[in-house]
Amino acid sequence: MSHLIIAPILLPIFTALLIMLPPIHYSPMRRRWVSMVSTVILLILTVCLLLQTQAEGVSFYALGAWQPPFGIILVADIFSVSMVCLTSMLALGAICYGSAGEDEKGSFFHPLFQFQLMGINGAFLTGDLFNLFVFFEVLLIASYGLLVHAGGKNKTKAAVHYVVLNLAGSAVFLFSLGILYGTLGTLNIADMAVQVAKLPPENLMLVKSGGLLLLIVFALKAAILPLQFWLPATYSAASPPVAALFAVMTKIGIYALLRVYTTIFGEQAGPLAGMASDWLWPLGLATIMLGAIGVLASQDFRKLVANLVIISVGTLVTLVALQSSAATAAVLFYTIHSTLVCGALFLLADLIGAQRGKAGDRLVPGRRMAQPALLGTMFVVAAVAVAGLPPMSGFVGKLMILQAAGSPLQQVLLWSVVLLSSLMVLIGLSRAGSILFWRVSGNEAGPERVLPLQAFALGWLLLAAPLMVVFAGPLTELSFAAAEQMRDIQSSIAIILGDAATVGEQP
Amino acid sequence: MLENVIFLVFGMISLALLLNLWRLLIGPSLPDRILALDTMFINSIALIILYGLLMGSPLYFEAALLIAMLGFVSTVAVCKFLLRGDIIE
Amino acid sequence: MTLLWILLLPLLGSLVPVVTANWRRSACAMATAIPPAIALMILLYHSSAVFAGESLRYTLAWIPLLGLDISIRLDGLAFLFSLLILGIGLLIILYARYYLSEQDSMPRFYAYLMLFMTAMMGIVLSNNVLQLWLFWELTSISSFLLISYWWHKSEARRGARMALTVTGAGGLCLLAALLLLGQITGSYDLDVILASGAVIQQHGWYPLVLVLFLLGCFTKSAQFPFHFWLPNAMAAPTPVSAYLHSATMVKAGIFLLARFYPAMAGTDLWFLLVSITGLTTLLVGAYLALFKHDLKGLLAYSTISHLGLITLLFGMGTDLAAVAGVFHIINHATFKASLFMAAGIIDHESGSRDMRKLNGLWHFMPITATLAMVAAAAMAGVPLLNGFLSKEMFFAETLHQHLLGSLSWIIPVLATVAAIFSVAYSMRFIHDVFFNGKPKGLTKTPHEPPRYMRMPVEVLVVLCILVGVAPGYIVGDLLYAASLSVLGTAVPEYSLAIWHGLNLPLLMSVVALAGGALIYINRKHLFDFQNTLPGVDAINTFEAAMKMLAKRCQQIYSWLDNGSLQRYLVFLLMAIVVLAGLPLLQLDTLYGGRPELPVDAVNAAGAAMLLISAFATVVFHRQRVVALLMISVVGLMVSIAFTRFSAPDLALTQLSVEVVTIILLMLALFFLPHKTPKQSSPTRVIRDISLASMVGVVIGSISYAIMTRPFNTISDYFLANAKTGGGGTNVVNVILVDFRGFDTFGEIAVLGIASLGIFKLLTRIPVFKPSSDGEGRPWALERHPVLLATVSQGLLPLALMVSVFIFFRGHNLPGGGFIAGLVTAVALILQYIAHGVEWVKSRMNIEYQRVVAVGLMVALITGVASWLFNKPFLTSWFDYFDIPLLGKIELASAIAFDAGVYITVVGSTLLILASLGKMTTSHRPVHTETI
Amino acid sequence: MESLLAGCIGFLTACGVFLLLRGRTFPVVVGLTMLAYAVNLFLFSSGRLTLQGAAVLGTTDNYADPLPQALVLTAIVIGFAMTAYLVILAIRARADLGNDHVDGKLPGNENSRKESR
Amino acid sequence: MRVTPRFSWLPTPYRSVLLLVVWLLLNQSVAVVHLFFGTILALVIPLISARFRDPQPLIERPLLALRYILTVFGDIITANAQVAILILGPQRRLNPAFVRMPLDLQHDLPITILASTVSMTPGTVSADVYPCHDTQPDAGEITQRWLLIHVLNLEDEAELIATIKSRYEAPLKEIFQC
Amino acid sequence: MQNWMEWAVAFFLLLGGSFVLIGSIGLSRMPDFFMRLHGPTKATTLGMGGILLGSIFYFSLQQSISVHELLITIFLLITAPISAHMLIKTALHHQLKAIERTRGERELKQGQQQGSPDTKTAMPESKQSKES
Ligand code: NA
Ligand code: NA
Repeated sequence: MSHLIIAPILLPIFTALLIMLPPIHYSPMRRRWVSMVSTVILLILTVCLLLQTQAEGVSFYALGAWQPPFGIILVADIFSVSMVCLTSMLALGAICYGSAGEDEKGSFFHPLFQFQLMGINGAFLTGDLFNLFVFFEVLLIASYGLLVHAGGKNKTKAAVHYVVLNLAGSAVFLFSLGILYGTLGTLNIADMAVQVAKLPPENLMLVKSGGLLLLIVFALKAAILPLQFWLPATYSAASPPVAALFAVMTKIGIYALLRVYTTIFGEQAGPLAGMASDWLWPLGLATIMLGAIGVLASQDFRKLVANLVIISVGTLVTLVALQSSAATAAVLFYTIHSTLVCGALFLLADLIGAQRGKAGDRLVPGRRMAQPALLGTMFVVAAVAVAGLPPMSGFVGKLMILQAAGSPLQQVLLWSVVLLSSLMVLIGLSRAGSILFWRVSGNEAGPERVLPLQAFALGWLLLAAPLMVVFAGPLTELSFAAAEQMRDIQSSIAIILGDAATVGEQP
Repeated sequence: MLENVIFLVFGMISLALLLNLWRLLIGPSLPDRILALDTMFINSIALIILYGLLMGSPLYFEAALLIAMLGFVSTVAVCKFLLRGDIIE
Repeated sequence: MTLLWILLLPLLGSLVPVVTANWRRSACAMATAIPPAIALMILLYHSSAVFAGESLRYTLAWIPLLGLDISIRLDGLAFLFSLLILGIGLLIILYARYYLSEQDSMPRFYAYLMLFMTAMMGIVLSNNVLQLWLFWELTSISSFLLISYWWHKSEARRGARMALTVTGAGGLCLLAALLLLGQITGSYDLDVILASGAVIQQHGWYPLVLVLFLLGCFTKSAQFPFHFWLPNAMAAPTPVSAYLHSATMVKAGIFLLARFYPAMAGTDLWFLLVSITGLTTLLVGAYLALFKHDLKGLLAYSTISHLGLITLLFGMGTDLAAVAGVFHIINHATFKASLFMAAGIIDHESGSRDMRKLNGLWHFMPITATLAMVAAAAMAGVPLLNGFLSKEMFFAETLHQHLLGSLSWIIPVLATVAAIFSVAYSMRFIHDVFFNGKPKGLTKTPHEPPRYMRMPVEVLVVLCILVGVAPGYIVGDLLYAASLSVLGTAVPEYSLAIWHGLNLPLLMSVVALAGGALIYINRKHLFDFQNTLPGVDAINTFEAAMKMLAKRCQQIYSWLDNGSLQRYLVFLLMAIVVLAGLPLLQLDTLYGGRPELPVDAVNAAGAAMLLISAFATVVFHRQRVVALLMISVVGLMVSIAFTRFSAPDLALTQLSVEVVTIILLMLALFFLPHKTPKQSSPTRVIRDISLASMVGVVIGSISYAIMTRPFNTISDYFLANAKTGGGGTNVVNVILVDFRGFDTFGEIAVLGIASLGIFKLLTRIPVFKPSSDGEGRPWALERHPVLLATVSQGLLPLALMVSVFIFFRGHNLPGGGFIAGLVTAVALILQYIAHGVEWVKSRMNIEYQRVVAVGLMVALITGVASWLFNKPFLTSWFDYFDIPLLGKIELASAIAFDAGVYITVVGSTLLILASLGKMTTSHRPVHTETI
Repeated sequence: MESLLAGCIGFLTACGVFLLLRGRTFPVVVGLTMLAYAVNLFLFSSGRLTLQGAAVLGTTDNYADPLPQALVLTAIVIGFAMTAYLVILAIRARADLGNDHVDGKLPGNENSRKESR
Repeated sequence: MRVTPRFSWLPTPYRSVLLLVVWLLLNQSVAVVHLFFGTILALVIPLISARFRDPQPLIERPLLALRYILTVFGDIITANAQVAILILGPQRRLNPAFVRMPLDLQHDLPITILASTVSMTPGTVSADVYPCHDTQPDAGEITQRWLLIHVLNLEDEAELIATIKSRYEAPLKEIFQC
Repeated sequence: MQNWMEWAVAFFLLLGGSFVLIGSIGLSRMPDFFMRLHGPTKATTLGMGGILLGSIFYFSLQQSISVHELLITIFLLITAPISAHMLIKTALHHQLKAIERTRGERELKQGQQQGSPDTKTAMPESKQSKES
């Protein structure tokens, strides 16, 4: 039997443990290399998994050989595996960047990083709602550890908010799990979808409150208005490779939203079908606008990037609310694009800050940079991509988003918000870029240079921006295939629970 | 008969626990409160043993044993805290 | 395929200067010119087909799902624009070679320029509207880079940002328009869209589409009121101005008007919007141009005015007007590009562009002056030059429209007025620069430019004359082909003759020339009048607006986000109340029909104690030690509740975790204040109480509703299979280590990671040791009371024995690795408490983080071991063995897994507690080489 | 009994929430601990209440639902890990920032006043 | 007085026996399996935890120790009866007191046992043993230690001290031979 | 036999319950901390003993022999005095007042020559006297 599905979870934890044990843990170089090599292997494995999934369709891995719905299963469909693949791509960039010296500014960087990968991959792959909680906690606790990496007041301060909010969020998650288990009697996501369809009417509203509590949990993780306030401080305080990795963290919330509200509360759910959309739609639009306002309000570049993350979250949430194949496809494409580009931007912010001396990444005139051409090119590529302008990946994403809008009202709202926010991002980024690169006070450049490993890391992530355009054809096909597959609940249920499981009356 | 006795003893112990809680609430001093808490720990052993009797099941014995062990450690820790501030020094 | 190369070559060309950066300047320029030159040749190769009225097409699938393909269409219009872009582009490359100084990075300039050329070629060659938009935006970006080429100059930065903002905004509007067009027509294919004019114009969205479309065009082509960015873009190097801001980019909007003419034009709305905008722009540009002292400023406003003219022509909606528009595009490109280049030469060789300083240059650079004068005359519409011809056609068309009904005469009158000003500023350009006395305050003596710097101007001026003299011969085919592709159907009869006889348009030209001269001669009065008007500085206004926008955004942001965790939490909690509470309102009754269990006095007493202690925790929360004691009772009562409701494993775990937590909190309290100051205002407290009660009510209600509902669950499977499939009778434990062992795996990972994170947090923490407790009492002197020390030593083996017992029985009875681990850990912590870190460390020197790793590794390896048997991760195995004397013994892989749990728990708990305890000792965590 | 337990859960939640909303780290920790108790009871109760039904095979014929118990066990452990982290973070924040307010700074009028210790 | 154990592989024989008993009690069985594993554990655990043990006097007179335990058990029962009466009776009649008792014992383990015994028996609670090690840099030098006792209802101080000394302290001295 | 055992169970349970209750009554009604301490440390221990014995008899009556409750008793016997000791040390450290008529308290405060650390920190003046 193939254990490829579980590899993205086990390989990182194995690596983490290996790094913590002799003989690896003695030398920083060994720790780095083991971590980097492992991440490369992870990337290869996830790509293999993606190819396999594309070829063979949805498959699942029953842990402990206990068949669903009784045991925990991992589910590989194109969407989830693509997310895992994305994570390992991002991770490779972040870990290479971290290995250029950032990792030695505190203890346990590589183990925590690998644990974080384990949590993220687990969250993407699991087909069990409680197991999702567990993996959420794994990735959260690892992120707590990583957040304070390299120390500093801002990190501690941000961490207190981040941790308390997420602890409260975990409590809500458990409340929700209690409600859903107490009414549906199962934890397997596919089985929940089956049970929701057969729900007696007196339990409907209870399930609804449980389902909507999940919305809060995921909204907090994804940073949707009004639960997004923790994000800018947290992401901008985090150590650069950590912030880069965090770029995928909000996407986990989005992914979970999508998974839960297209599968459990999907079309088969009768009165509960699409119950979250009424909330997600306005909140998503408002989140985009707030992010755009944040971009213009930001006084330093990292905050700006953090707000870009918020915009991407808002966009994705809005798409999730649309509940159509085109929208789901757009979610996947846009997620890949925005994650990699935002990750790169966090790294870039650090390099820019380092070369600008005391001014750092604050948007004030600063020292002349030592390598303005290199950093400037990277900045332009990233900025063009993130603003959704051609010829970088953002514009394909934007096209998909705009084309995904269904009704005229949706079009008017989504288009005006997305386009307006694009303009605000454009203004914000051109302002930031012109201050960072052009408002030079004094002529002396500092001694800081971009290290080869850092340049590689950044290049690796940024390369996505043009490549995703060049290969936009196959990538959009992948996205649409993933969307179709995800929305074809009947088939997935048949594969996971066997053909015997039926999902109520079909609409 | 035995069931009635058990319920009677249940009542006694519940009353004892309430008295402990009373002392815990009114204090007045911290040692008083700690003493009250320690006593509550011990009295809950009795409560759990009685549950075991009532249910005719020995499954609850470990809980009682653990309360005995852990209650002691926590009392000691709190006292140490009040004495030295630094529990582990 | 060759068509694709027309597009690809400039793109490759943008890499050439990067590669050849280290070559000599001329070589670099030459190399850069090669790709566009080849492209131009390919283009010309297709000229015969295009002039014959063919549209050449090439399509390459790219993103079919989005309707975005690489689709090229070379028709007359595209050919015309390509010719301008490539031809003038080549001249600009040559010109820039001399214009740029040694300090300027020429490769960077060329790279941007070629990128821009690619973008323009992309626009004009697109046969797919999404592709068109792609290149459209690319022009904005590349022009941003070009305008800001001298980024050290503030006006360059500002001008570039302004241009980007305005054209970027327009581009987004255009995108919306194009997408809507695609939805209306069902295709993003230009062929399809252009063929669906009727469908589009009858569609309900037509007005919206048109407005968005025109916003895109007008911003790009600097139409009033979006014209302001163009003069400020003049901070760019002059080759850029000549290329982008006269010949190409600003024409992109015009191109679009022409391109979509078949699909969008012909309605009243089109006429109203386009012609009025064009007319206004024409007038405003012409008028303002006169007052600019900066040479390039004058040319910039002149450009605005001429763009308005062309827009007006397309707005009028007649076929002949469209032809005139196309013709003027050609003419304007030639004379304006040459004028800009001439201005650049003047600037380059005299050091100034200020017409108040520049005087009498005729003496210093007669050849350049002659060229400039010819070009300016063309701009003024002097006969025998190309500008005259198209202007005549324009005048004629203004006379032939009746769109404003009885007020239609206004249009020719205003056109004449604009022409008057056009003549006036052209005269100023000639007279004020080349004559009008001697130069004032120039930093260097002007002279003729290098030979090849002037050549591009010469080429263009010759073209102006040739077209002016023999229009039919020179541009006849081109104009016909271009007009054909604009109009789509047949091209109307038009004549390119120089002389049309004495007619009203000629009179208008004469009036314009005379009036222009008159105005220029009396310019002093007009200048004085203009100076009395309040000046609007576009760039400062724009910057101020942007600053204001940023400030407003900051205000909004800080109003929403005050950085207070409490506020964030309030949002979260309100979300709970709303999202979980609202559905409850739709529930008729909470009670679900399941009979309730009876309440007895003992339970009531237990509940009372739970509630009282919880309440007391809140009441005493400012006295932290007391609160801690109170919450211990809560925990105790919860454990007892678990016992009561038949969950012994839970009770055990809850108890042990609680004790460890209490110890942890006690340890922590040493480093925290012992009292919480009173801080919350009464309103805050009331708000919090109400919010808390609401959340409590919602949660409590849901809990009740669930507990009283009948229930089907998958748990029966676990009860049925625990013994047979998992080898244990304690179903909870079998679930933990087998059915849902993966959860447990994640759970111990969490514990392990937490301990690492904690170790990390405690690393290099600034240590402070309070010398007294909260009441100012000094600490007791005795560190390790004898009785405690002695007894704790004796308890250790006892506790170890108990934990071994709990560990092994877990599979069949309450217990298990986790609880056993906590018991061991607590016993060891007791040693720390009773004897101190030094004592323990001298007896047991283990790095706990390694213990954690070993524990997790054991669990991991146990799980992976099932791969050897071709079973999924964590598949359990158990069997019974008959051993002589000892009897039947069960061995199960779950025990190994549980051992991993045990080790991890011991390691993590000790790592957490001991690290914290060690903070006050010399063994505290500091970051070292080995983690 | 169900109503009694539901009431307790609701009340514990309310107390936890109230403490969670306090401005200092320590009460917040206590509040989260309290909330965790409520959560554990809630999750446990989703399997319905059973007396004399410990899920040990062969001891009874009316077993309490074992699955929520296993879930609560996991939740307890995770909750412990998280609480521990938060507690240490609170210490770190106090050390780094000089006060134990959750926002790292004392609100408005308290800025001038020294923290009482 | 003997401090070092007779066999290094069996540092604390009585404790090992106790551990075996505990194991059997825990398992509620004297089956061979449990005896077997109990013995192994009773041997291994003391070896592991031996490091966590400061040198203490060893029991020299096990039978006497057994008798001591029985005495104390009996006393506990009477003590509780007495205390119960005192608690339930009128408080005005109680004469609480702090009593200091000079100790003949010098070593930690016997003192601990004595103090515990005092706490368990009629109306007395051990409050403190002083001077403590921490205040005396060289613990071996302590000549005289005191036991501070709180008495719920003191009738005669001298008699109380004498009783404790004869009933508990003397046997302990005998048991540990110190 | 059965009946006899049942009586024994009932007796021990009642005995234990009463002592537990008495111990807690002592805790709640005694006038000062030191006197409150006596109830819980002693009465409760015996009370627990009683209940545990009752339990032993009960389960022995139900099934095979059940004696593991003894462990808890042993454990409590070992730990209760230590808890009490730590508590009283804390109380002395906190200078809790004993009721007026407590004998020896004055001597406790004055006669610190032997230097009990807790009482010493409680009385700085005695420290001075020692030094002088
Ligand atoms: Na002049
Ligand atoms: Na310490």
